[in-house]
Amino acid sequence: MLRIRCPFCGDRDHAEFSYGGDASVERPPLDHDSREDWYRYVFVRANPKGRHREYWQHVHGCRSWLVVERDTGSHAILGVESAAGSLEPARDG
Amino acid sequence: MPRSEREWLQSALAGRYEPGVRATDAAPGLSLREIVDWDLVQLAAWRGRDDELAGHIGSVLGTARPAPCTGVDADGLELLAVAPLRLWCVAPAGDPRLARLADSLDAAVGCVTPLGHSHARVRIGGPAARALLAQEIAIDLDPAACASGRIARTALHHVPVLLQCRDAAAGVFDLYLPRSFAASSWEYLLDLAEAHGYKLHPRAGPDSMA
Amino acid sequence: MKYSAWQLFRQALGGHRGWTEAWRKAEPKAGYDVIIVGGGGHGLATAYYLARNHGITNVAVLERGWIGGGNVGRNTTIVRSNYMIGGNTPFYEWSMKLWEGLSHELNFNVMFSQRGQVILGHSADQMQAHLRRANTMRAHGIEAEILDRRAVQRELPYLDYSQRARFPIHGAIVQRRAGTARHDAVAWGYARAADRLGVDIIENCEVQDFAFEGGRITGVETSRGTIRADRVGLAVAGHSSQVAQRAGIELPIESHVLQAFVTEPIKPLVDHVVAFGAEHFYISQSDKGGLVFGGDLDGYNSYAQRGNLPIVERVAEIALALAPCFSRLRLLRHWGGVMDMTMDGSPIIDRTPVEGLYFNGGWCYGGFKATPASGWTFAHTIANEAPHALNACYALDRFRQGHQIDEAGTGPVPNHH
Amino acid sequence: MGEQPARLADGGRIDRDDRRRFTFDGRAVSGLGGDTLASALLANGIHLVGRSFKLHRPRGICSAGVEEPNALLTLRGGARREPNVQATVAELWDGLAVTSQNRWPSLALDAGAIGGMLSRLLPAGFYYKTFMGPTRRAWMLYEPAIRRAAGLGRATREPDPDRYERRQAFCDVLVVGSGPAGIAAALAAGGAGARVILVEQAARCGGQLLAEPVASEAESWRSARLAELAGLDNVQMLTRTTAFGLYDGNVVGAVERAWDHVAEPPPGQPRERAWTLHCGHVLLATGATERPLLFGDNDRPGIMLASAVRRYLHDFAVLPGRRAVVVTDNDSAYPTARDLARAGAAVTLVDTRPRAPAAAGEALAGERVKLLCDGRVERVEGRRRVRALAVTHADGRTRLDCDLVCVAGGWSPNVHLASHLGGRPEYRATLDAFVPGALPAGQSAAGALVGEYATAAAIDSGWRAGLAAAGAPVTDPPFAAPATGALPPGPGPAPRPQPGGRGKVFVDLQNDVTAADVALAWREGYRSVEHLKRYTTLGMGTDQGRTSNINGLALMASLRGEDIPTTGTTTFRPPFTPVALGALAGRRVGRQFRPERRTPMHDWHAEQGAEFVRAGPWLRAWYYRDHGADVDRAYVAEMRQVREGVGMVDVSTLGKIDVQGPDAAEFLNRVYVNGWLKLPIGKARYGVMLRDDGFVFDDGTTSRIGEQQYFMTTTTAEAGPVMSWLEFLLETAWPELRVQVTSVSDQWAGIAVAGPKSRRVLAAALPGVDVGDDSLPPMGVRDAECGDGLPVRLLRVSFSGERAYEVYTPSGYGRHLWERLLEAGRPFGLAPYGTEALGGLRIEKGHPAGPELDGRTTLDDLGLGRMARDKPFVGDVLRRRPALTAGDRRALVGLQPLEAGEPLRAGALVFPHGQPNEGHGIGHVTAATWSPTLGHDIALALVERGPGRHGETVTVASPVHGEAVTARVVAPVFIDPDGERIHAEV
Repeated sequence: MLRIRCPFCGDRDHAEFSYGGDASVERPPLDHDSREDWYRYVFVRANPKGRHREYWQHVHGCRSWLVVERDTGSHAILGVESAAGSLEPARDG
Repeated sequence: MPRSEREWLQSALAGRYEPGVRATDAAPGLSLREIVDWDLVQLAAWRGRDDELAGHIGSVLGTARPAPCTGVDADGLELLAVAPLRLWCVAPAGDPRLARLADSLDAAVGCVTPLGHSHARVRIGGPAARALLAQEIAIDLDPAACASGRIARTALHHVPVLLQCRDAAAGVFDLYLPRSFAASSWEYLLDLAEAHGYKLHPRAGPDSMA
Repeated sequence: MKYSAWQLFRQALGGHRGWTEAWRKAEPKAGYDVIIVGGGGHGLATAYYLARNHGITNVAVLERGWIGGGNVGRNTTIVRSNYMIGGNTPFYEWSMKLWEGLSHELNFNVMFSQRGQVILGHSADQMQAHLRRANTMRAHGIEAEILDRRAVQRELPYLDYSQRARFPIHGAIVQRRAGTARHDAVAWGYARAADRLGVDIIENCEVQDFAFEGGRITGVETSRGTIRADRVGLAVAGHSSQVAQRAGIELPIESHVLQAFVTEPIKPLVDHVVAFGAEHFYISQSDKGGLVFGGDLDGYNSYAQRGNLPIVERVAEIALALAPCFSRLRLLRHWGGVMDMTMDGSPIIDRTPVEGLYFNGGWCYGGFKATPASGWTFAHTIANEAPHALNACYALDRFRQGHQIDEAGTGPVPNHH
Repeated sequence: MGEQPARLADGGRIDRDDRRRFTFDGRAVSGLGGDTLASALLANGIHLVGRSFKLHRPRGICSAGVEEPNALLTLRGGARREPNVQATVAELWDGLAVTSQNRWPSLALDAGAIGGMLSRLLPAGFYYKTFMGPTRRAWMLYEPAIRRAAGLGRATREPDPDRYERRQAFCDVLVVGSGPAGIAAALAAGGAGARVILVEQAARCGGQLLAEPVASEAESWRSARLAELAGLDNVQMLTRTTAFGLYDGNVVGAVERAWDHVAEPPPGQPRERAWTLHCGHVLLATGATERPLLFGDNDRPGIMLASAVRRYLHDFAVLPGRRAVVVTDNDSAYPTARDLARAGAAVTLVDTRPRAPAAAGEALAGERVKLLCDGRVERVEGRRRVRALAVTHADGRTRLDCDLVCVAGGWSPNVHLASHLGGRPEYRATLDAFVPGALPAGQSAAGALVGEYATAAAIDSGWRAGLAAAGAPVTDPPFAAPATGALPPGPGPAPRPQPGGRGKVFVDLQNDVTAADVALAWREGYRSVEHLKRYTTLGMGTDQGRTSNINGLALMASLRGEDIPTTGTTTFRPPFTPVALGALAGRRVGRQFRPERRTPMHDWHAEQGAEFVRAGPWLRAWYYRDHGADVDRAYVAEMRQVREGVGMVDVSTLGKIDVQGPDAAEFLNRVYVNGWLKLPIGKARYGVMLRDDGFVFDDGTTSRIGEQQYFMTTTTAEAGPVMSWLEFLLETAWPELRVQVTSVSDQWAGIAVAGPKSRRVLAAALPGVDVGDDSLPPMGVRDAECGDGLPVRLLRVSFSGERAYEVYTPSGYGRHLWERLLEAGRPFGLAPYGTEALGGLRIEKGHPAGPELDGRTTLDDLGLGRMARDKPFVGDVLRRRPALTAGDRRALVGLQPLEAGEPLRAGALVFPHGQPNEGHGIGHVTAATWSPTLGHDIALALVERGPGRHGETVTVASPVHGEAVTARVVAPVFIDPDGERIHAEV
């Protein structure tokens, strides 16, 4: 059971979040016209065994999108920050 | 609110609400009540403008912005910090301050979204209140971890709800249920409540105790 | 040594001391014509068909641990060919045809049980989708039936037909030839049959790197030394990204964990493979008597061969929504397998940008049922340095071109397939 | 036989005043309160309780706990029937009905035993080598018989009448196990102020202490410490609760058998409760399990684990046999021999070691126990109950008459939970056993689990671990450890006695795996531990091989000529002991399986006889029974009503999103394919969104309400995903945009009023609201308030192609507005319609919907390509990939049969006319309906090069129905192609 510390809501249960996939791939600017770059962004994954930066949305909580750093081998959560950046730091639930 | 509106208004729990006692022994462990005659508007600031929003709140209500996941009560009008950049203002229906908060918000700071019809609100008290909630909600409700005034948006059997701890000592909580799910979630809560026995009180306004 | 009832009888007289190794414990040679990396079902099947169909017998299968230790030994053993989208339908039907002769082909009883798969429908819309699937199968000469609610109740009386059902059963699509097989036996059967054709099966031999010469692969570096090879085929689903990376190949794949569940053994209760229609869930009963079932992925990248409680609970909820009489049955074990999840839910069997290096992976949920056809077509692709007609659609480059084979229609989100 | 002949006159933790009757295979017997089913059976002298899985050998009770491999029984009956219950775990209640399993016609004479006689033909894995002929489908002939033979007990086919619950709990320290170590740990952590939960799977706390006499120092220690625990209000004790799994985040799954020890739970109370325990620290004190010895016919009833026998003596006051032989390879069985003798049994102790160590010897000082050293079991006599044992020993060979054999082969710590998270147990040679390997932060282990077998040592390790877990400074225990009659296994293990003697040597009793099977697996090359397990099924039983794993491993290790750690160990999987699916599901069963979404007008639909259809979580009115006996009659009437007069439909399920901000227009312009910068206030526009990969995601109408406020609608199905997608873009891709999006789906009720009379209905229903075409032209939007104050939002949009309006009002007023419209509409013949008619109407107009937006279609496929503007928008780049722009893609067309009577159905396939209907064809029908306007079936289809085929004839086939209809490809707009009817009024 993953427990994710939402920067706004605090320590919350797995069931409140939805997974958003790899956060390390950089989204090209909207007007960036390279099909190859968009292809790589949408389809190609490093899929590391170990540290993985990934998106989660606190969909049943404050609905913030978060960037979670998690070990894909042990499931240990190493860090959580808000995707938009501008929130106050993680606080206790 | 005007008489006509009362007649038009229909609770999401209509047809599923029969006050009375359901308990095997004399002492029901739960006291349940639907809270009615209240209104809700959401104030949201553009990113980076939340301090101005706080200022706006202060100027209208003379209260400071609540810390994340808490609520403050400005004599009857509750401000709930439900999400980054967002506040829910909950007050008895017709409280003029809601309109003032909404109308006087500078469009350069943020925006207003009326949400008064989007939830049903139920109050849960009694010795078994925490036990009932703990059947579904994975949040530590121990008074040490969840003090009076604390709020949490969380999940109740797949449904996003807002849980508010009104009185940690007495163990009284409010649940805001999304309107379209409310009837179903209510039926589910009553089913869970059977294990504890409950008294369902007649509907009443926000200031009524459980 | 040929397996048969007679052989069993003869060996019994000798106290079963005469049985020989199912496959040799081969030592790596200096080099091979073809090396298959990965001693799972697909790798072993590929080696077998290389020898059987293409006469290429100087082949080694290199397995990091013990053969059959990956998903072939962890899955819920369902075999079906009820696919709807172009490319999938003929491929999985060819696999089904191979399954139907597999025990004979391998002289190893893989217990392929064609007990039929029933996929329920819970709304008019869903029954329309089932109808398109059934019609597509029929038009490919694959038997398929549509059952109405009454017919389903006649065949599966223990499901929930009561008023309390949250998702009432409207009907079902049925493939009678679908069923289950004994998963370990598939790996062991292919290993034994390949071994008899001269293939070296080398366990406890981990491939750590690849050797190249002028952009062409020349061999592999293993925990047991360097081994030369003209061609190398990767069949390491679950860890494809990890292995391919060492050959400098990027993949449209994420690794996700899928859990499987088994109850205590009981006398026969579930006679088909049954799939719930309102959420992802499938169940059958093993010959030993346990109900074997599974549901959704845990839903986040993982290389841990274990799952978490939310899926355990969800799967139990669905089991009871399907059949309330399962409630008092006890869960005996649950475990996880690591899936290659591709961006369209379909596999990849193709050459790679590296000359002499071939890739087979991205099996998502579909790996077990595909084992024979996967081995058959991958062997063809390696032997002829070009794909077989059946796997041409499973090209590595299809995403760049837009040829997604998206049976679920959920787009490039691996954990939604 | 008298009542409970094997019950001792005194002692035990049973209630002698509480006599409980039960039946075993119909035979009426009795036990006492506090008995397990096993202790009650033994009290009645019953050892033979079952037949083995494969060979149908007679089997007895072997243990006193969850490690029991043999005594699996069926409890209760009817809907509450439960197979495979361990007699050693089940508590006895008055009126319990128990039946044995896997035998026919009776336990005493079992036809299946014939299979046992053929056992030479049934070695491990025999089924892989035969059953392959005569035909390719031969297995289908053999399988049914094999399935019937396998499978232990029979399950009920009736729904479970009992309730189950889930419960979340949080604690600083969870202690698993209430033996000496667990009790000390809980006291230490609780005393230090931590929030502690202590779980014990049995009904009584104490673990190994329960094997001590009731009149003993150990017992007084136990009761004193438990009293202290009960006095700490920060310590919660859960008995009958099994921690079944350790999961990520230090979450422990536990199941409490709250009311499973009575015939039926009290009203409202759950039979079982599944706990999700969120723990700061998990302290494992799960103890150890005794191992049996390997010798010929070691499975005979009457052969029991020595520690279990001592437990039966002292916890249940049951003497399982009067002539006992204790066979051991270590010290821990000596107390059993001593206590059996004290209880009046004639006892011989056979020690496999050359001589008994001093400590052990002392235990027997002054007792009438015959001691034979350097002993080996040669032969076991007796089938349904052990009768005699032939042993060789230092002084020769002896035949020992007996009715009870206690075996002691050392101990295996219960490392299961410690390895659920993948941690490999590590072998400790001094213990000849596996103990937990390095545990992650937040987890620790104590007591016998880490090899501290002596009571005092266990207590000490538990105390220290408890303090550490609570983060308190480590001190010595405030209480002295009690002297007990127990003995640790002793200094180092003796060399394992090699299996010998005549008869089958059983390693795994439940799965009938013998030493010969292990040797066969080795011979055939199944030598890795996992291959051994899978090939022989060793340790795959419901007992998870608690008593067999190490013995099997040791055999394989010696065959491989390696030590045990090199040979390895298999991984332990949750659950620790089997868990009822019902407990895991809790109350999420039946109608409560998933929550339902209902519109504000739901109850009205129900009252007016609507049939409902499920759309995801939503319940929607499908059609109204008043309009026709079945859906096909009703929807046609409802469609006609809309085309000819006026109808209304509940569209509250549409996703509604409030989009506000100075950059709202720019935001919409990026997420939709079409242009949004110039949309004036008071106007609505149809928009389509793509996914990043260029396929169509969703569509809907979005209106500009104010300077920087928009009202977006989405499809019912994609409302949630669209909302999350917009939030994702705003928070990760374009945080600079000043935009806020809020779901208002539940804030607004929505009603579509459609038909040539719709405007007049609105005018009548909404007094004081100008609904004239000047103020509300097509695609016009207005917020208004009726004269009586009812707020409404009006959109002039049409899905049906008729003059139509969407009327929104705050959802609390939804039913009122619905009834008000109905009332005002009565003179105009207004009638409600359901989703089936809604679908039919849109097919007649060729509007793409769910079946076409299937996640595989592009803008061009849907004929919407012209909407795309020359500006950057989401999905624009990848939609230009070759395969998405290829000319042969399937695109939207209409189909109509050449013969008016012929049926078209969704799910049919489209083939070129006059060619065989084989393969995927050139397309498929996505939606079909009877068109009352045209008087025949019409359909929408996705067909290769569709637009280029208008006028072509094709075959529309549904092989499942044996149908092949000749149809003409037409434009996907069947009525009013010029769109004049949206102005029409009558």
